[in-house]
Amino acid sequence: MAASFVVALGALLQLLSLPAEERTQIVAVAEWIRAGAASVSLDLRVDPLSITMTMVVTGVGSLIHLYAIGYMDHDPRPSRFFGYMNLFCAFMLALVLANDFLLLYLGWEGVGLCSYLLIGFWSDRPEAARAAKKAFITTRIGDVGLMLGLFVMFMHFGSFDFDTVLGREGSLPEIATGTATAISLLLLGGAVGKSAQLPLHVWLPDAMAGPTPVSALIHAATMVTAGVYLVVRAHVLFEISEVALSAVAVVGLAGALYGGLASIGQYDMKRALAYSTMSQLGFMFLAAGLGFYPLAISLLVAHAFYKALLFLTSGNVMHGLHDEIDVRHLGGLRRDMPWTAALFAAGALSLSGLPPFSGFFTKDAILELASHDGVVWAYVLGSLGALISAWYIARLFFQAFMGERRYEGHAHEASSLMRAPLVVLAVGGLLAGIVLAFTPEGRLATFLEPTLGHIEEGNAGPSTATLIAISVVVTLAGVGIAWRLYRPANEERWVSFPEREPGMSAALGNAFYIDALYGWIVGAVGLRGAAGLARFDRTVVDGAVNGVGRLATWTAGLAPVWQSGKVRRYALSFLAGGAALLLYAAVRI
Amino acid sequence: MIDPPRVELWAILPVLILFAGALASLLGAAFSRRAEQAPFVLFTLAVITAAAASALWLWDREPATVLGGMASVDRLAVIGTLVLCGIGAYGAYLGFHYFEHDEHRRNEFYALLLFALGGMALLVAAADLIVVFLAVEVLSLSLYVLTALTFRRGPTEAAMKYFLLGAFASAFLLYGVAMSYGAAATTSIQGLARALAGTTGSQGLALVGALLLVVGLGFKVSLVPFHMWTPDVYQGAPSPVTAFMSAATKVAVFVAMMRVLFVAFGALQWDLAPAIAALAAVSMVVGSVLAIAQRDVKRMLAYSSVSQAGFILTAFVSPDRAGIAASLFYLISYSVAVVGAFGVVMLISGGIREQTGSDRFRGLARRRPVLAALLTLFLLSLAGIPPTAGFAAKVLVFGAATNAGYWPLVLIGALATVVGAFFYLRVVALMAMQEPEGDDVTDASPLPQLVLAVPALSVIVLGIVPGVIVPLLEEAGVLTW
Amino acid sequence: MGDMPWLTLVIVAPLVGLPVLASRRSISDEAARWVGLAATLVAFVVSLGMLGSFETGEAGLQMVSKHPWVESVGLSWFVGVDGFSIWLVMVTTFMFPIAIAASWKVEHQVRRFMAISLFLETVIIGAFLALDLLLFFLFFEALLFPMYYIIGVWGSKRRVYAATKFLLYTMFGSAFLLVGILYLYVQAGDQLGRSTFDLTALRQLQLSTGEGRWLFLAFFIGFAVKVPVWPLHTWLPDAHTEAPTKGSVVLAAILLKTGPYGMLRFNLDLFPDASRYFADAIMVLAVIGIIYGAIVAMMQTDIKRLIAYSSVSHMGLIVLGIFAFSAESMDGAVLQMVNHGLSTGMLFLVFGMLYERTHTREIADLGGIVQVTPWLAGAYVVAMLSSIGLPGLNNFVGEFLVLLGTFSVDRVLASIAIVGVILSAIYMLWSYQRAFQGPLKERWSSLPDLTWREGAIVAPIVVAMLWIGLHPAPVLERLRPTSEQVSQRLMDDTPTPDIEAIGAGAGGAP
Amino acid sequence: MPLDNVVFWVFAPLSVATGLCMIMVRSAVHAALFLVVNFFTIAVMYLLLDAPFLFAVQIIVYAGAIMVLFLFVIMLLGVDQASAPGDRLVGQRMTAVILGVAIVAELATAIRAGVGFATRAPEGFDAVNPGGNPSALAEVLFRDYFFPFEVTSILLIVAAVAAMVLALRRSKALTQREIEAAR
Amino acid sequence: MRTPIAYFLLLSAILFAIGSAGVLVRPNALRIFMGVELQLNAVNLTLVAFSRMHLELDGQILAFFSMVVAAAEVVVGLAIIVAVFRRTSSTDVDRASVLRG
Repeated sequence: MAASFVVALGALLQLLSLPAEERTQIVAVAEWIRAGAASVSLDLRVDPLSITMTMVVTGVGSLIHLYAIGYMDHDPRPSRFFGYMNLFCAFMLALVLANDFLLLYLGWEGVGLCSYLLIGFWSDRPEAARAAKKAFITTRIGDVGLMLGLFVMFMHFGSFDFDTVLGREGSLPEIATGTATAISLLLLGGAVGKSAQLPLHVWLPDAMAGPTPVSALIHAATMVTAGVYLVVRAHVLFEISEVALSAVAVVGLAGALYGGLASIGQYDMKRALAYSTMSQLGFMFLAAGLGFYPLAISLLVAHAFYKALLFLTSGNVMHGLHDEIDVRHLGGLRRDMPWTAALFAAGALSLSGLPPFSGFFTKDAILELASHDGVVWAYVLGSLGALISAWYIARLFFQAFMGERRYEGHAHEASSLMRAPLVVLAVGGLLAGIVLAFTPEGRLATFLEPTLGHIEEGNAGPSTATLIAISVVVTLAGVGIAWRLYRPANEERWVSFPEREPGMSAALGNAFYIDALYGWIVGAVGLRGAAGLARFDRTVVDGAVNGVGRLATWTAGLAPVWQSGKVRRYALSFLAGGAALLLYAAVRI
Repeated sequence: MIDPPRVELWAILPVLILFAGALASLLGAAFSRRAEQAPFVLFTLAVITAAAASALWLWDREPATVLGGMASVDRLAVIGTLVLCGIGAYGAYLGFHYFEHDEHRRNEFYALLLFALGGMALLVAAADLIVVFLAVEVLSLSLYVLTALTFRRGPTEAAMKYFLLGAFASAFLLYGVAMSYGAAATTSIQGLARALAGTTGSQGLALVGALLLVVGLGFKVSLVPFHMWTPDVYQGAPSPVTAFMSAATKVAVFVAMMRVLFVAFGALQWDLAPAIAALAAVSMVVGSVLAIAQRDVKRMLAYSSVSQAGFILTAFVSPDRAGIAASLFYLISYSVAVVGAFGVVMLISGGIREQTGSDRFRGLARRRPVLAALLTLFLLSLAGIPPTAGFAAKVLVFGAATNAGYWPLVLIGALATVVGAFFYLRVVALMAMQEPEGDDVTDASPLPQLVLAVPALSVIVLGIVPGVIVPLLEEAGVLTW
Repeated sequence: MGDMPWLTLVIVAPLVGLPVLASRRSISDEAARWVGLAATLVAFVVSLGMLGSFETGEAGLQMVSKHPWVESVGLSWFVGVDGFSIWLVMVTTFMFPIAIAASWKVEHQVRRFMAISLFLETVIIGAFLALDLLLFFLFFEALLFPMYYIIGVWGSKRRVYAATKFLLYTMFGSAFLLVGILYLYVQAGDQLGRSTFDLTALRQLQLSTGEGRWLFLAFFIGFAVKVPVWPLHTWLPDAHTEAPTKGSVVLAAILLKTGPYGMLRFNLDLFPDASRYFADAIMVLAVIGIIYGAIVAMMQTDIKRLIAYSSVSHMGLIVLGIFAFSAESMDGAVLQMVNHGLSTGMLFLVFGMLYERTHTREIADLGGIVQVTPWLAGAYVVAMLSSIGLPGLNNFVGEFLVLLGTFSVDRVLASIAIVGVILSAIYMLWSYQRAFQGPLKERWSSLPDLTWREGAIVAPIVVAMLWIGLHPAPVLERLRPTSEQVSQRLMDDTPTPDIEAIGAGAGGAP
Repeated sequence: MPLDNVVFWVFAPLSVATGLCMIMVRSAVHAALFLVVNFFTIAVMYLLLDAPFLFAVQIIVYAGAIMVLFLFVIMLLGVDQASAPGDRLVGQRMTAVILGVAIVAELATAIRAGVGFATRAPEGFDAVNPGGNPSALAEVLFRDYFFPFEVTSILLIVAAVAAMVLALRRSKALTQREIEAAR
Repeated sequence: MRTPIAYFLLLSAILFAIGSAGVLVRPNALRIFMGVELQLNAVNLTLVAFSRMHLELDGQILAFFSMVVAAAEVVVGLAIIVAVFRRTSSTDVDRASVLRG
């Protein structure tokens, strides 16, 4: 893993050494499928976008691997675990490095498989097995959309190749808006499934049944961002049809708000983080939907850092407290686990978007640009989302680490082996924003320009300064609310919140029952129908077949009636036959 | 004063040999006091061999009618005779095995068998309706007695039913002869052909006559609805007799039907074909379906022989050499299979003990692998599953019928084959897929198994290379003198 | 090489074992097993030779050898191979040794078992290679009885019922087939002056529209039962469930393929117009089969039944690909025949191994066994993933091509059919979750994992799966010319805009 | 009205009547006697049809030999009375009557088409009977039909053998009780 | 002679039908057999009538043969019936139904 990171680093440096114009390299590997008119090659594509993703995958991946070595120390089958992890990274790289939608699809399904295997890694836990199945099937639904998108694409272009479909730099592919809309909406379907956006998000919270490093790597840092990557990669098509683009934005915004609210209602730390991931991804989609692709990517990068960090710290908590993860049974952890507390705080700060941490330079930058472009609704709702984000992350910190301890025994601090990568992540999370935003050469936006084009800022709405101020206020407001509600002082109030407000807490806790609704549909409608069909198959279709057999046997059973052994009956039938033949003769004459 | 007619006795040498042999063994039976019957069977086999040899000797003769147009010398007759001799030989051998466990001497069996065989040999050579009638009577009377031969209750009852209905049928047969005579003022097959081809002769009477003949002969080959004696008689008769008559009667009578329908009434082909097709269809379906319910294997085979008759008749809708060759091939493969099948059944059912209930066959593959394999093979051939002779035969007759434009009939036949497969393979399933139970009465002496291996082998050979005999049959299919 | 009669050799190769098995009754069971294995391996080697002398890029029939057999009837030993049949033969010869090795545990009547298996292989290969209709029909019918016997003798409880049902149902279908063949035979006699069953000759017949359609239906019913096309499928679950492991493997992997193969070889070739006329209806049936099979599979409590219904679904996909007529879909269909053989065959294999240990087929009885038998479960997972069409494994390539090709012809049907991809994931994963995952039942706590022998049996299939999944080129490039030719023949006089789009796309592709 | 017509119209109804009585009376003996009468009437028909030889044979063989044989067996077995009154097979009689009528009708159609109801036999039948009917028959029989004639000899042998095998069974003879039971 | 041939043929047809009815209606084997005899006689009548119509003797010869056959059949038939009577002491064919189905 680390090796792949080094390689990727080398590739990056080499790429940086090149002038911007020709920063797209295609490495032909082999031909995969060739049938009829279809021809699919296994070429790899190295360009700023893919290399950025590669950096994230390999970099964060390596750190999480390091962490996992410590985390999985007393698992019976570590080899299997790391095998899956590496397999995952391989598929993920295939996904981001593909120069061809079908190869991308290969990686796409591959990472899905690995997430299935890793979620269900502790297969003896029924909920883990169920969650794994749910994740695979739900994402599969999105994948079908993606596949259909590929079909349409192929029918129009006769190829899956990026250069053909997306056009080489600058040149736009010639394609009707309608077709483009169809393709991009179908692709969006895939992206929604993979990135757990509405309405296909239900698998992500359950997926937390897997080992925490998995949650960190797959369900926070990398795999779930594949959807964003897809949209950004195919932005050319999306731009051709505004419908698709705005659809992306709407989905993103909805996801951001919904995820945030749902996150507030969770007592399970990891579930809360999962919903927060969903909402962060929502911001990325929003960015992409508004056309700020570089921002989407930079948020992706930053998020990879701090969300991985947050997951891993919660992993520390689980590790230290024998998988206790319900905040109602935590509290005051900062004494037993100072490191973890600090690291979590760092992650929270980055996420909440207080300057000068990365969340600010990425997430709030999106809102800022939105307002500049005069997309007011996006700005307002987005700011609301930002507020909620600050709220829930602060909540987690207060509930888990502040106040009195609500757990028995001693929570031992994580080993240094597990801490080291976290420190790196923390630093990354905190500073990524500045680095990516300001260092002249490393400025991600410019680096990505060859692939994603330049963003020309509008100048509508209030000035940047005011916007910054507003965003800071909003964030602080969020934190304030959290402090107001969850400060150690009124601990019993929020612990007893469910008793006082059962409806609301249940609604939040169950994320507004969407999952339950699906469950009802699958169970009541789907399974009933299927059972009915199975019965139909047994009774009607097969029944008809056996019926024929029974009919024949029954007829044969009549033999004794006719073949009564009475010779005169025989003579009777004989005579009847003769009479019949003579009748034929008489008629025929 | 009567001028002496030309008497070409060489032309019916096989028949004469058989009748002579019959009389001889009759005298032997009358005068020998010793119960042991080996000499009889050997003598019978010798006679049959001689008859077959003489038939072969007639192969290259110029086709002609002899004895005042009463008998014919042609390859159809020769082939018919040869097949009959083969069947007869097996019948004799099986009878030998069957009766050696009987307390009484049954030496008349051989004489009667030879009489029946002679009548059949005469039937395949008959060139005049009156000879057809007489030959049928000869073989019928012999068979009535053979059926009753063991004088247990079943056999005698079977014999009585067979006789009463047989007499009933022969009345129809005779009426058919009379009508044909009325139509053409002659009963010679050639004469009828000429008269009906020309303007002389009444088509109406001829049609009635032909159909009445079909009724009479159809009774002998047990076509539905004239088949109803078949199950009772096949079940009641001693197994060797059943084996013999189920095969030989069909061969002889069907050959005679070829002459009658294709030559004598060839001119009425287009009137007759629909009736024949109807009979064939009904026979195939009814025979197959009713066989499903049978629990007694001999009875099941009896019903199956009903449906088999239908299959053979299927080829009769196309009156050309292909059709004749097809039905001949079918007759041969059927005879081989059915003789073998009844032979095995006889051994399994303990010979004269006649325990033919299907329980006897349970798990036989475990107890008697060789016999089970043999029976399986014969049943597969009867069911028409490749690579056995039955498959080739079915393809041939169906091809002939399709050629005559009767593909719906072929479809019915093919579907009847499916039903057939059901009850044939149920026996296979009993033998191979069930656990043995009850006591085993099988006659396991090795010699009969060896003898029955011959038909088994020919079932396979005919199935894989039907080409070895089909050309001969087609040569025999030329029915003009 | 070319002048060797490879095809005849392949057909007779398995029979080399028969004399040995038949000869001395004293041959021990163990020896009989080895003889069977050796004979099938011989067949495999010979088929490799055939593959070696196969002209890639050649569309038409190859290595044709024709010898009159029964002149008077017009039957001839007329065999040949093309891009379609070669792979079916390969998968046959590939799967048979595996199946034999997998049935090492068969205890009673081993000699008979082996002998029948060898005979079965011969007739199946023959069916794939025969170009004389009667010869084909002979093989097609001849494979019924051995299968019947295998199911009925070595099967499980309701084996006789299942065997009989299988036999009667398929014979019912071939009844129509026989009538159709004979009708053509007679037509040949009238039109060409010589009665023959020669496929290449029969192609030239001038059939009226009505004739063509009726004949097409006769042939189609004959093959549809074998496929099985919905709603003629109900014999399949019973047969699969009751059959012994080897029986299921052979049935699923190979026997079913004679159906779609027959459609490709005979229906499309002999009655192109009728094929076009019926294509839509049949595609609808196929799609119904895909969805229906998948949904019913979901509800099965018996794993073998579940796999059987999944076969119904997959075979529907194959039929869909065949009757979509586009080159891609046909490539996909044929490839899918091979794939389905591998993946479903392996599913039955692995489950058979499990069954040898647990003697239960009920999902509810199992549970959690992945913990005690990780390798067995892993093998099952591989087969399962391949069967639900995961990219990188064989099935994906076939499925994708079929759906792609179909989509270019009929978007709606393809879009419905693609739902099957989701459903297959549902029933497979669900059953896996219930049978293998979750808490371990203590009655299984001492379940042995895969032995080396079993591993060795499974390994080659996995290799083949990965090979086809990642580098299908060798298969496809031998397939493509044939499928393109057939597709051309069927499409040329019904050009639809979609096809032109594809053509243009192909032209524009880099 | 010519004589032969008179004779025909006297004997044809008589023949039909006796036939019907034959199947209707309950006693087997009476049935046999009716049958004898019926055979006589048929013999008369032969006479009308210029077949004096067959007239004789009919009376001697049928009415004489065969029917006596029948009566003998009936007496021997003592099965005169029909074992049970009425018919135990449902619908048997009705069907039989229907079928009989149907057959007559069908044959009538055939005869009408084939011969015509009005056509009379051509004259000059004596021409084919040189030296009287019997010798003419003899000539035809022994010239054209000598082979069937020989076959009939075989047939009679078979019949004799059959009777021998069936009747001369060395199985126990009938006991008095059985005969009583039969009565 | 003045009587149309067809009358004789019709008469024989009627007798034939009566004969076959006689086979059907009586359970006594002997009377069944009598019915058959009647049928044969009817056929003979047809033969003779046709021979008269065709002005040739073959028909009468055929009738002669049929009488011989009838005689032979009677011998065998009565023997069989007696044999059955020995087993079942009855000539009632309806009782003789061991073999059925």
